[in-house]
Amino acid sequence: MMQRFVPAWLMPEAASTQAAKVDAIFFGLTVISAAIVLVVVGLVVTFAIRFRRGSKADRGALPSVVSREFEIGWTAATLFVFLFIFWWAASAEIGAYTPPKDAIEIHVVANQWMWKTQASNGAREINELHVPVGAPVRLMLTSQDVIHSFYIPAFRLKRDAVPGRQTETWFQATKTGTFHLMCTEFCGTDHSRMLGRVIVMEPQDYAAWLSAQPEGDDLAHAGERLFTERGCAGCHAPGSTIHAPDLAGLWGKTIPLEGGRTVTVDAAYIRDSILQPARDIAAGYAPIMPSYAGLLTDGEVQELTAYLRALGAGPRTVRSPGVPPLSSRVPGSARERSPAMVPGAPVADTPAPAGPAVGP
Amino acid sequence: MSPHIAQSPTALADPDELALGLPESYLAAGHTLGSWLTTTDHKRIAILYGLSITLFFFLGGAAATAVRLELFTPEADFVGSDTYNKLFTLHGVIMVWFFLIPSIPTTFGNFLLPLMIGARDLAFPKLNLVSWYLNLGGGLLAAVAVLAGGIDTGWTFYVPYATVFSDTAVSVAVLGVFVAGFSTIATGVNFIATVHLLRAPGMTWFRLPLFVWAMYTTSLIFVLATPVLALTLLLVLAERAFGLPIFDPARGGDPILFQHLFWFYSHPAVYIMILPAMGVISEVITCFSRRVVFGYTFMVYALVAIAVIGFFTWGHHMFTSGMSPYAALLFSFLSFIVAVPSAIKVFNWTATLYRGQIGFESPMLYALGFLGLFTVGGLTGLFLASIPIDVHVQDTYFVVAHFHYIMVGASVSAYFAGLHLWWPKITGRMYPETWAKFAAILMFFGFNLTFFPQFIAGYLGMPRRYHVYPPEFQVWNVLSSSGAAVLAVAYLMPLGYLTWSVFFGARARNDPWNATGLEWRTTSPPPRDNFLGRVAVLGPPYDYHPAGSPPTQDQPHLPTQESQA
Amino acid sequence: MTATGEPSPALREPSPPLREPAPLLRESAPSLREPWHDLGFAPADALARQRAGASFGMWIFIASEVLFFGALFLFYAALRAEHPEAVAAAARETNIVYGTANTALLLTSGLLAAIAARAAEVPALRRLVLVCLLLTAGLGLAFLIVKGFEYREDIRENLVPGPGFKLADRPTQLFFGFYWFATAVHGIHLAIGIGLVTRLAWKGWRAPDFLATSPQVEVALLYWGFVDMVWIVLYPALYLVGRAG
Amino acid sequence: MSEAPTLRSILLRTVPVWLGLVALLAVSVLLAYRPLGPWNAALAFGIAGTQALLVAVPFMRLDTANALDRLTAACGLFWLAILFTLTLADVFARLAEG
Ligand code: HEA
Ligand code: HEA
Ligand code: HEC
Ligand code: CUA
Ligand SMILES: [Cu+2]
Repeated sequence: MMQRFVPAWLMPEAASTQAAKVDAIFFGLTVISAAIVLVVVGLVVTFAIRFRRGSKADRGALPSVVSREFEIGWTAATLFVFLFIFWWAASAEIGAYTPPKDAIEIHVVANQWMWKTQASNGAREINELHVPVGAPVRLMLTSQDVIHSFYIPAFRLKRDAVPGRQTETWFQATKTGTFHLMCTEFCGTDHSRMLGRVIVMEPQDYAAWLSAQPEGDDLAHAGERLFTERGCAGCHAPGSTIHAPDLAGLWGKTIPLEGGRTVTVDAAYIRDSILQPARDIAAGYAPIMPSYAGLLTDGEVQELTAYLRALGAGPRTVRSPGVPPLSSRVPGSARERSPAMVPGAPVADTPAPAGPAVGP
Repeated sequence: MSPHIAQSPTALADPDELALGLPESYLAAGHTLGSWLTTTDHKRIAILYGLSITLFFFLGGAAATAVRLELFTPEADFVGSDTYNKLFTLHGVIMVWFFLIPSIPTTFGNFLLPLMIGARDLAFPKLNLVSWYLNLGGGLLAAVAVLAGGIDTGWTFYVPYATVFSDTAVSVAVLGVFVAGFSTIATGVNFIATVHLLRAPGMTWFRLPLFVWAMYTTSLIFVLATPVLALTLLLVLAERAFGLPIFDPARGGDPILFQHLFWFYSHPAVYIMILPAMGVISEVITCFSRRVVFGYTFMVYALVAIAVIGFFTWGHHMFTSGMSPYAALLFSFLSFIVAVPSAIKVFNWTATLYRGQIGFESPMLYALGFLGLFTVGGLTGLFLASIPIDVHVQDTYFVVAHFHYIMVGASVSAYFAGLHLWWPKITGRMYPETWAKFAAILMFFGFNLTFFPQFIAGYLGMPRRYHVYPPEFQVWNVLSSSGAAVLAVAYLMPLGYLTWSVFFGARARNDPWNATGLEWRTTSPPPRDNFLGRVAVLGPPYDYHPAGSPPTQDQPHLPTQESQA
Repeated sequence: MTATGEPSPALREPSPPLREPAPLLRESAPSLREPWHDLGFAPADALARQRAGASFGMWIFIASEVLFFGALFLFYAALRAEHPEAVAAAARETNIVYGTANTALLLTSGLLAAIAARAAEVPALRRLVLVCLLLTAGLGLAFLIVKGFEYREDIRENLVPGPGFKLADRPTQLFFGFYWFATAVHGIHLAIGIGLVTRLAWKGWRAPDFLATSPQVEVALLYWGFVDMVWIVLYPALYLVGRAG
Repeated sequence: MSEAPTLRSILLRTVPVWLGLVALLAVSVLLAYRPLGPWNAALAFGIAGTQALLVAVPFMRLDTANALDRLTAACGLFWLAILFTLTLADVFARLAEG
């Protein structure tokens, strides 16, 4: 509908199911507002000219009943219009809250100043997101430092990534192509360069792209580093003097716990073991493992989990870190691929560490 | 004088009719710097505020100029990222807390509130002076923060960025805003007590000029919203300067809670910025259309309703923050409700023009501009209150355009309208009307050129607080930056001709606009004690024409004629 | 007023006898201050109005302070909703003996302040007022001293958030963030109150009719009452959580 | 403000209130050690509210204050209620979502 009335350069590209709805409401509101502005400005200008000082217009007094009727009239009319707009907008919104059950799940972790995405099928990307057209995609966002906001204008989609919490939203792309991904919550120096792109592909292309992805490598590498850095290795390494379980090969096993219960080792269990070790004690061990709650970010827990998973899943050796820095298989060098829309923007693949600052 | 004055609804001698031997004006009561810095005269304090506010306006404006200069091209070619971030933060912080929030209340409010209700001064004159010093102290702290390297958090100080990550002078700036906050609380206490207890005999609640009502309702917000901001800023300070865990999510804190606390203040604060403007506009429109304001009682109820309901809507700034969807719907609904009284006001102003004797002196030009710009700004507020649209345009230039339409297009225009309307009363001098008209028209066009393109850029998806931006948005930014240049000229003009008029302007009559209202029933400038004799009020305000008869042909005396007289 | 808001002669009040522009009454009642001296009332009425003005002003300020501390308690409420166990565990670490003693001190000072405020209206009770004021301030001071001891103990026990904090669970530190912040802010308010009350006592001692005429007495004691109330609510928030079980 | 108060009348109007305040304090300490589940918090703050009321009404003389002062105090509480209700509505809704 809009295309008929509004020139293309005045409308942002619309590439999701939600975009069409938003545009419809926006268009409707614009029409209503334009009408109101016309009425108000029209009346003001007419009165100003007709009743300009010294003009011959009739200036008889107003009948004294007029005022109250008018007031009630236009109050009611305005209220009615407002309620209508609210209802219209709210109903579109309510429909958009719950994602369909079969949605592809994608975890988004934001940090200063890059986006890391990981699909439930393992594909990890930086500042990029590949999705198939026509399939609902559910995003679970979090941040490792400050608040960021995940914004894809073409999808009319925005959701803040809040540290310490997980927020959710979803979309369904309706067009293939490459679209802007931007950060819209002020997050520091390179806020305006925290950009990326969303690549919407035909389902078969997407499948091909996906199968070319190495699985979860980067994450596991980072986790491996953390494992020594944070002192896990001190207890869990095979040669450690402390009596703690060897974690290699643990993933997916069912292990006995103190008190007779058993548990299957999955991401949730590992997360609990790290953050609340006192809860489930592995049978035969003392509850000496310290809690890492607050010491590890969500992203780091994810990385450790990936590492432990890699230890358990494949061969026992993990490839040494640093080989493929980016998991994306899009042609071109990193500079061409990354936030290429902004001239002169650095490629934020290796952002400067942004530690907590001590300010004046 | 005219028969009109004889019907004036006050039992107060018109100074024009008095013999000579008028008491000296408040300006003449002491010329030393000390006599200004220790004054408890509300009129002098208003002048003090006027000076500091002008300073801050141009400081904020200079930062805006730098921002617009940088955004002329998509690349970073003028300042670096960190500098840019500091520039818009400085712009927002200064403009909001040190210019617009105190602007009308502390200048015209201070000067006129006692005059309009027939009092000798505000209820607590010393507190009033303290309040100015607090304001100045806060401003100086903010200035120190700028000298100490600036602040880069945005005017919203969102955590954890502001508490844990930013390495700029946030603590000092926050302290500055905190101190300035107490200044406005003091002003609010003073205004409320004054309106309740110092009205002249016969000045009933429903005879108060709408400007006084606007001051009263604004003060309610001052008193009830500002403390929440004060506490929130203290919490930020505690976390940042003393390392206490408060909002830091790494230690279990809740950054969304900060946003609730911040917006509980800052949404009502936007009504602090618009209610006084509405008061000024009501005075100007009746005066220059020579008509009693249409629907006076509804105008009063609307002011009160905006002030009260305005407290219920703050969550509309947090639609995308991960707030619960049910809360979001509730806040969206309440945001629509608060717009209804604004609509009442717009329609009533329009109806006041009907069958008037409309003159186009500069205050009226600003007021007419206000009507259009406020309507556009307010209606785009409704776009933002609709959740699906807000999800798209939140933190884009659409929002920037929305609030500049209201804060600059409407509120700053109203400030200039009031400045021109009451300039003769405050200084005793007339300003050059032709220049003033030209500046008003230039401001209107410069304004629209600056900010209308931002609506489009915003809907196309240009995020705010962006130092560099995708090149497809450049055309809109070029338009906007050129508009800003025009706007800068338009704002510099009054600075010039108003200063000129203080020294060289024609002497003003006591009631140059032939307006009603007690403030015109005294000399220009008024004496220290405000009135010559005791005030009693006999009738309702805006007595521009006897009931049942058309507006008198009585027209404002054109200032240009005055200068010859 | 008619519906259009236009004045109609019929509705105008019968004009009161026009008062002569009288010379200002500034000298007539010395304790009347600037804007209150010329309201056209008899000096006694004007004085009463000035008094009413002062306490009204104070009540407005108190309403403002209610929101100030209200926001603080909101922070607490959210904290407790989000981390109930951590709050209970942390609150167990506060020293209930000091806390309860302090509450009793402040409640008693509130009694003395209330007596002083009432007695101040009776010139004959001037001595009583002075004694009550001094005791009020003294109890306030005692509160601060006890608080000082409590702080010392808290610091010894590593209850200052940061590295080496006594409890392991992270959000317990949030509770102590609140503890230090809230007690410090309340302490500052109390110190201001002590200053105000001491000043009253001093002035009342120097100028015999000060206490009976000045609106400052009422104002300062209202403020004292409010600071009292803040502590009354802080007390269960800080000391009574997690004591059972 | 009516008849000039005497020492006796003053003490009669204040000391019982103080006794009540101290008694409530004792009760709230005792109750805090009793495991009552969620009632602990409710009782503790209920008692605190009563105590605050006792300070505000007889001590700060809201009972004899003029209507304006009472209205002002009520306004403070009303706006506090807005702040709490709407914020906690969101906080609890978020907690419920998990
Ligand atoms: C003076 C300042 C001021 C005023 C008065 C307003 C008034 C309004 N504002 Fe605005 N607003 C701001 C200043 C202001 N705002 C600022 C500074 C921000 C950004 C802060 C930041 O993030 O930095 C902001 C942001 C902002 C947002 C959040 C945007 C976002 O960040 O995502 C929202 C959302 O709902 C909003 C809504 C409204 C509404 C509904 C009104 C209403 O009160 C408007 C009511 C007026 C009218 C509606 C017009 C007149 C009516 C008629 C002519 C009637 C006829 C109409 C009909 C019959 C339909 N504003
Ligand atoms: C009262 C409030 C107020 C006022 C009056 C203004 C006035 C103006 N604002 Fe402001 N603005 C805000 C409040 C206000 N703004 C707020 C709250 C923000 C958000 C900040 C944030 O994100 O945190 C904002 C953000 C903001 C942005 C977005 C920045 C970004 O997100 O990256 C822009 C961009 O165009 C802008 C432009 C302007 C312009 C061109 C004016 C013009 O109207 C200004 C006109 C005045 C002048 C031009 C002064 C003339 C004088 C001179 C030029 C003298 C110069 C002197 C020397 C250099 C010595 N403003
Ligand atoms: C002080 C020694 C110590 C350190 C340091 C330590 N652990 Fe442990 N960990 C233990 C012990 C002992 C157990 C077994 C008892 C239990 O389940 O709590 C254990 C159990 C676990 C388990 C559950 C294994 C099972 O078999 O149930 C996981 C997963 C784990 N640790 C991961 C980590 C990670 C990741 C780190 C570092 C971030 C770490 N640990 C640091 C001592 C330690
Ligand atoms: Cu990330 Cu802005
Ligand atoms: Cu708002």
